[in-house]
Amino acid sequence: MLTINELTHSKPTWCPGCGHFAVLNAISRAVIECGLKKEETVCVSGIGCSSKLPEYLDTYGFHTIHGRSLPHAQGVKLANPALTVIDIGGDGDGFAIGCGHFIHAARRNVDITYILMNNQVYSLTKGQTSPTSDRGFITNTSPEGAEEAPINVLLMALTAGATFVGCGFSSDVTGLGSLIAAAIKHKGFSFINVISPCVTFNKLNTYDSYKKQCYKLSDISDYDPQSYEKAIKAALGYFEKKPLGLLFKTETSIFKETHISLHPIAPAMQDISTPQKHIHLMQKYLRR
Amino acid sequence: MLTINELTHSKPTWCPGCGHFAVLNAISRAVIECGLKKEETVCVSGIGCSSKLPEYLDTYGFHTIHGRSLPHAQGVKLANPALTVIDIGGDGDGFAIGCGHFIHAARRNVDITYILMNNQVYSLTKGQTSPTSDRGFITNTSPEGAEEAPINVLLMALTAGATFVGCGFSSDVTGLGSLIAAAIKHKGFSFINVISPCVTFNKLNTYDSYKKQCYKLSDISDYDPQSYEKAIKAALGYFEKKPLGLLFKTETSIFKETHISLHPIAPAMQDISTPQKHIHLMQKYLRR
Amino acid sequence: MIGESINITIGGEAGDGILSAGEILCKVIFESNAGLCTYKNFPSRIRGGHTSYSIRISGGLCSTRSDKTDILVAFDEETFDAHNRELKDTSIVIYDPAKIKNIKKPDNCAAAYFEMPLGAISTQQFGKSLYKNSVMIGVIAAILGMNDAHIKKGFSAAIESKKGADILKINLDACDTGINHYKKTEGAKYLKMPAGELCGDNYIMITGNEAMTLGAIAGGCKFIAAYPISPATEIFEMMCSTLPKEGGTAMQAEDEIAALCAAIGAGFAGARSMTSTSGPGLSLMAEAIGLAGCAEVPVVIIDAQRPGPSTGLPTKTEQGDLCHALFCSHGDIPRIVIAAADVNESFEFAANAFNLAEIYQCPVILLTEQVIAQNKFISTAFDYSKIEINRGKLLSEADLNKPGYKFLRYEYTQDGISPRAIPSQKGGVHLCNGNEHCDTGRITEDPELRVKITDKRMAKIESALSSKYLPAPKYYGGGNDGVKYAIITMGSVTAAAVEALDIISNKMGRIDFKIMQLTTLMPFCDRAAETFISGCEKVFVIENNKSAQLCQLIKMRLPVHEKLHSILKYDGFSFSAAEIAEKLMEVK
Amino acid sequence: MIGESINITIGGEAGDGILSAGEILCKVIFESNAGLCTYKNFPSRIRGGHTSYSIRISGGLCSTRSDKTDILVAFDEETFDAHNRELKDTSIVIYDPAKIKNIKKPDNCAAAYFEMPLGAISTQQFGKSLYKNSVMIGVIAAILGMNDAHIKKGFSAAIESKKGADILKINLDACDTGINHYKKTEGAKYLKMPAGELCGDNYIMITGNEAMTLGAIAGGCKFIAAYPISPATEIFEMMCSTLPKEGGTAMQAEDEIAALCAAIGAGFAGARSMTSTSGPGLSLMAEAIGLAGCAEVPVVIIDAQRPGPSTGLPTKTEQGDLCHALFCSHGDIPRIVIAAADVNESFEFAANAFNLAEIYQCPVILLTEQVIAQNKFISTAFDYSKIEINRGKLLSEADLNKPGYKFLRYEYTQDGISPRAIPSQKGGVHLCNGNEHCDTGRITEDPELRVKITDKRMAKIESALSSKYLPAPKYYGGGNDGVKYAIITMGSVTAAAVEALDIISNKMGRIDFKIMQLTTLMPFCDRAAETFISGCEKVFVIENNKSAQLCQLIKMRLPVHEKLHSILKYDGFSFSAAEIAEKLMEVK
Ligand SMILES: Cc1ncc(C[n+]2csc(CCOP(=O)(O)OP(=O)(O)O)c2C)c(N)n1
Ligand SMILES: Cc1ncc(C[n+]2csc(CCOP(=O)(O)OP(=O)(O)O)c2C)c(N)n1
Ligand code: SF4
Ligand code: SF4
Ligand SMILES: [Mg+2]
Ligand SMILES: [Mg+2]
Repeated sequence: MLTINELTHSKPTWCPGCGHFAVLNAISRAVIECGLKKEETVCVSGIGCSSKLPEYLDTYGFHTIHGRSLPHAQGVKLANPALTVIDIGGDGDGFAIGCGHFIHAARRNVDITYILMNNQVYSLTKGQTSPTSDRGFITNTSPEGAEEAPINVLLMALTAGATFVGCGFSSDVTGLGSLIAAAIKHKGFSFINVISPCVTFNKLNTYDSYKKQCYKLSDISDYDPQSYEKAIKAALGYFEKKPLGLLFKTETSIFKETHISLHPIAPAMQDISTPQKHIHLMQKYLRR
Repeated sequence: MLTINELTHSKPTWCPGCGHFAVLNAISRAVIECGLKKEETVCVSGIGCSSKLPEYLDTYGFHTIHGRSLPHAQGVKLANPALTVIDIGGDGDGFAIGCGHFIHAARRNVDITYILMNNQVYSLTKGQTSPTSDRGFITNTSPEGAEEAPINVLLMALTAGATFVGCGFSSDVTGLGSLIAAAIKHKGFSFINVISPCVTFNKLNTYDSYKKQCYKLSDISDYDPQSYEKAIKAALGYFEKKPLGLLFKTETSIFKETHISLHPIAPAMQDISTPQKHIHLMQKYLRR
Repeated sequence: MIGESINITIGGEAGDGILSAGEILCKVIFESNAGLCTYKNFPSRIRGGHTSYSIRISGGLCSTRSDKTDILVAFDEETFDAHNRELKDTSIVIYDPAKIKNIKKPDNCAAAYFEMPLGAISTQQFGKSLYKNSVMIGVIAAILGMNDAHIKKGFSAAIESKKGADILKINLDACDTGINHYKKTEGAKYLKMPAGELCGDNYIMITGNEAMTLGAIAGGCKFIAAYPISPATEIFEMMCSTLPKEGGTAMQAEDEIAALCAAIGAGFAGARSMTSTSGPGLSLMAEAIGLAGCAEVPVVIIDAQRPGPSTGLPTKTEQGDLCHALFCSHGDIPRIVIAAADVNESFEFAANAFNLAEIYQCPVILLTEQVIAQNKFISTAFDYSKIEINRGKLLSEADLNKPGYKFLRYEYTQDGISPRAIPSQKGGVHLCNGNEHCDTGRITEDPELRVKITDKRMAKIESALSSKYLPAPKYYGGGNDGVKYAIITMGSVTAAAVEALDIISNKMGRIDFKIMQLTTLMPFCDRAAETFISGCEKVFVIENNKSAQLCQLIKMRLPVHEKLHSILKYDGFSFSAAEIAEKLMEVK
Repeated sequence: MIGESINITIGGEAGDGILSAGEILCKVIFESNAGLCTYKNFPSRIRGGHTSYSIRISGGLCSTRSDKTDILVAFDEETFDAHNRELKDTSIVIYDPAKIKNIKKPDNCAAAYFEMPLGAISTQQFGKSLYKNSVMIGVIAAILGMNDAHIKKGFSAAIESKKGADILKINLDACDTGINHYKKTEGAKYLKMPAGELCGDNYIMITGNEAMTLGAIAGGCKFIAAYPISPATEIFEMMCSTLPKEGGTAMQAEDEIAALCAAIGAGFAGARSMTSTSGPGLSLMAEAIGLAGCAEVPVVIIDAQRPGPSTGLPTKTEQGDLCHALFCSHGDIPRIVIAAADVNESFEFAANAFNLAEIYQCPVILLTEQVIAQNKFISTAFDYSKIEINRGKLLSEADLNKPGYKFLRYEYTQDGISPRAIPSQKGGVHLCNGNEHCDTGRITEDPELRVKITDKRMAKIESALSSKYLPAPKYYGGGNDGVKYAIITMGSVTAAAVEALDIISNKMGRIDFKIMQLTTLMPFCDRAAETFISGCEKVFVIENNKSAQLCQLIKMRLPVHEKLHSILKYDGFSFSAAEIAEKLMEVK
């Protein structure tokens, strides 16, 4: 079994106290818990403080471009379904420029895990309003306070058809680790919103303020993550009370499921050395 | 008052029976009902059969590029809030390539009206699966039937924070006309999903099949469009039963509201002939 | 050389079923051992609007349209407006009076006109007008004296499997009716069908898009992600139905950015991977193209060009994406840009594009054009045995784990190509990166490493120049010595230019032109172009766009500005040989 | 000519507060009537990592960095690694031992080293190390013999309004402490502060991004939509706080495509409108740039360049977006591309970009670079009285409704410019269109109209060449006659090249170089470049990128390939004058 140390590539350059450390740690724990190998794990990201995570993880990785990690991650997985693909990114990356891709990844239900490192601010660009920023949040681009309705990412994920929706918090690495492990094990598109405070650019939403808003779904006696309705309800309350744990999980067929089961050898692993194999495709263009 | 004739620019090139005719007609009726002038109305669109609508309407218009009509429409409105801006487009345009823009337009709450001409297929490109296509829908790009979960556009609009959400049907021009008029009158981002059959490329979802699925919200005695919860519930049922009429409406401040009220002259209308007017901005860079 | 050819043009409204009639006719002609190419002209709308389908028939192979028509079939008046200028004294015009009140004739033209109530005949005989097109095919068959067996075979190839034997029979009857009707027509004129020279079973009839798709699959493509767009949609559609059976997979993306990014993801994961698009999509892909270049991920982008700018003319043709393909994306990346001129090149270049992408670990943009992509051509069958697969420096797990070997994904090498490993391979674990990185793939901001990796990355362009998979220029026309005038083309213009030289030599006896077709635009082979041009007095760069993009590229590479003369066309149509010949015949 | 200058470099970790110390120091220097420019070097991370802030001080104006350092202040060991090569025999090195164990000294350098426990002094005196930077400023002030009044004014300008008088007082005390500490240091060395020549109140200290913003607002910009990205973010941030007060409005878009599209929407609606971005954003905008070109909507795009490809090096500098700016987007569109070299041009070109956009009804791309955008420069105050507003053929409602006048939005005209109306205007109702259209704006697929509108659209490029709002090339160095060597630059390279000529003439007495700075890249003025080059033996094109993009552009226009020699730099840093001089001094 791997150790956290073996999974560590180099020292993160995040600010001391940054919530993202916990996500890195939790992902490593989950990889270990799931018994994955380095070479069968791929960590894909966009651009942002959060998106630097694959730089520090010693698995296969792809540090792509801003907002487009999900299409890349789906391409990786579809090319080789045997890989475990973990996609991570920030709220700007995933819900501003990447918002459309998120919706489509969720509804497509490719079997990948997407972890949002949500600090409600654009950090790497030094503090602008993000799509998850609270109304009234003052930044250099919203000197009078943000006017837009913040995106409720949990509700959005449920609306878009994600088949696994969870919510974690950087101050609970253990809980986060097992939530991520469950997401990895889930067959289908799994989404985890991680409340991951930016200690440098977000003085409105802090560890303390978050702590006051959070509650554990496991503490709700009649909560049932198989109930879409209950999940919607819990998600609707997100701005007031943040539900930690597994919100929703359902099993349905994944994208290209029949293809994957019919073709045990993945597209990326097929022998392509004999073009002649495909000559039959030309037949129908020949004279009869 | 304008007449439909005066609002008509030329003969549409849509296939006979296309649902889009009704939308054109209903928009004209709504423009008339709202007492708008040609020159203060702007109709913006993307690319698609649906997006050709502004070609046939004799108001100001902008036939932009595929999937980007909403950003253009918001730019028009913010530059000149005195204009009435109606944005129209298809389900591919608005919810595939344009999906992110839709979410952000809704949460930004610029005072424009967005009409989705939803035929659950890409028509102008001759019939491929669209993000609103039913599961199992067979097209050239989904020969085994569409696998993705269709987007529930009503639920998506509510999730994203649209302040006016309605649903119309091309076979009821009158109802659609008044719904559009109400949307135009609404202060904020209004969204109308119009079920607008494509008689050429969608043989699965037809006038007849739709008719069987539709019901009028006005027939539901305790329906209250001010209730977000009821709206969510009605929207959740969309795939089985399609609610026609006004789903949801709420009043909240629109994007840049304070700015608009503080500056009665619109950005586009300001006198810009004296650059010197802005010299005070250079002051702070001078030596003290 | 295309000897005698016959051009048939059928015009009407889209709803008139012209497209399927054209397809049947093509199959009949194919059976006759003749060569053909089509030229479809249709508006960007689903029904209505003037549409035409032209088929040029020649004894041997033929791959460029004619702008004269021997047989014009008109279902509507607009057909006259659009095609009258194509008529000549020997032309035969058939028109169905149903929708035609005015027959507009061109001045001073002795073409023969025959009124044929095709729809009415069909209704009278078969109860509905549906079969008017088969009646029409009969009329054409009569004019050309087509062979009965060919007609039967052609119809059955087109109809039987799709619609069954009964429908086939009615259509054949309708065709017979047409033949008989024409033969009984007073003063009926006849033309000679070119004698088919393409005997044997080594011929195919195929569109450029189909050829590209076959080429990509032969080249080992196992993943496509794309978004529908004219005129590239058919590639993706065919992939959707075909690739899964060949072990690959196809994903309809939410937009072109996602399409290319998914393809890049798959390329990184080790699948030969591609996307297909047209101008607007290629524009959207600029950033991701830069990523593939920076992160050194193999990926193939097929761009079926249509006239821009912006949405432009979605159903017409142009060569206007060249500059964007060559120069798009901020910063400097290695990329390869090649352009196919016909169905054979479509097949071959598509297959080799994947070799180039994997060997040079960079994006390869393969250009085609609507006129090639969506038209049918008869061609010799594609030679699958000539396709080689070369995966470049992709290491095996054994290579990766050789004792003492340390894998560095972006190892600084002389040729600029680094060893490559793919996820799942032990010993190859690495980070693929669009941020500037060092040899391991991890971020660096060190100025010296930045220079080192940039030099490495860009060295690949030079390396690629000597690759056997990179399409070499092709030459046509006069030999090198003493030829005064040079012509440079790319893509579809080539065939028209080649035929233009025939016209010129036939008409004027001039043989002072020679042609170089540029197949690879990036990297640009200065030496080849220079050698070709040197000694010539004038160079004509003929291209289908407004701003002379190919000419600009040549100028950028070679100081031959004064010699260069552009012949441009940008009305949405491809060049015809006659058009080019006319321009060149003026050259002194 | 920059006479004597002093270069101060402060290095440490980002958390060391180097940035704000640098800003205070700049204000002090500004008060002394000296000129300055800064050179910030920081990693793409928020805390930690080596950071440096250099300030070059000269008597008069100065706008390019020095690569020698007179005073080096080191808070960490990496400062030595990064800056040792900048030291000379007369340099003074101050280091705080707190984080430094090893003092790495360059070989053969007589620089003087002084250990100064800046943090410790602060803690000892004021209870916390927070004031170490003010102590440090004191040390520098002592070395340079800075004037007390200037120090007071500078500190108070930087601190008072933000932090209040008490904090100001402590900082001034800390500075005093530094001064005294240094003065008491054994063997203390002193340098001469350049005598400030910039008297009077007509000077400003400003960054390129700030200058751009002021220029845009002066030019009548009333709408911006943008997405944050280094190094352009400050433009948008300043617009967000400023524009609403000036009657305009700012919108943070969800991405760069939306940003440009919203700006195009606002431009169509009649507001002078813009977006600001860097390479990755510009790449994403390719399709919308094509739309603005096709639909003829005025819009300004400011691109603050950083090193690509892809995400590249977000906090460094480069000139690598030129080719993309010139050629991006499928099909042919008219566009204007201009490049600013300093804060003055940033202001002026930004203002005029809006005139050009409205007159020629096309996208205008204004290039700047990180090194200009994010550094401070002292400059003469901007001349607002020189800014004119010209809205081109934008009609008034009265014009539109003149009896007998029929408004056609895309009227075919000789100069390619059509009359324009904006929504709300009676009589101007029209359709703006990215599909190919006729003069009314409605879709057409007619080949003749297609040619007509394309010719019209593209004629604007030629028309723009004679515009007085289009920046003209600038010339420096030797007159035209007998000068053997020509240098061509754009943007930030210019100032370095100009100073390089001074160095060469000082060192070698050579005056055989002359410089042309290209300010407008598209449309390209062949005549100007040709005239400049003709008669010269060699032309050196100096640019901050790998693939010699400017050089490629020149080759495309003029057959002077053999004369052209590229001097390139692509390590993320801008050229220094000395570097260029060194290369040029070898020229024979
Ligand atoms: C196309 C593009 N646009 C903009 C940027 C600049 N950019 C880099 S990171 C970032 C936002 C980061 O915010 P988020 O995703 O929330 O991550 P965080 O830094 O907060 O963890 C932006 C806008 C970019 N790199 N590429
Ligand atoms: C960037 C870009 N990608 C693709 C296209 C091709 N395209 C044109 S319309 C369309 C889809 C139209 O579907 P929809 O929006 O649902 O409209 P409908 O035709 O069904 O009314 C597509 C994919 C394009 N014009 N531009
Ligand atoms: S700026 Fe914020 S998000 Fe970025 S590393 Fe620092 S604390 Fe973390
Ligand atoms: S193809 Fe469909 S959407 Fe398009 S015009 Fe015809 S019926 Fe309407
Ligand atoms: Mg964030
Ligand atoms: Mg549709």
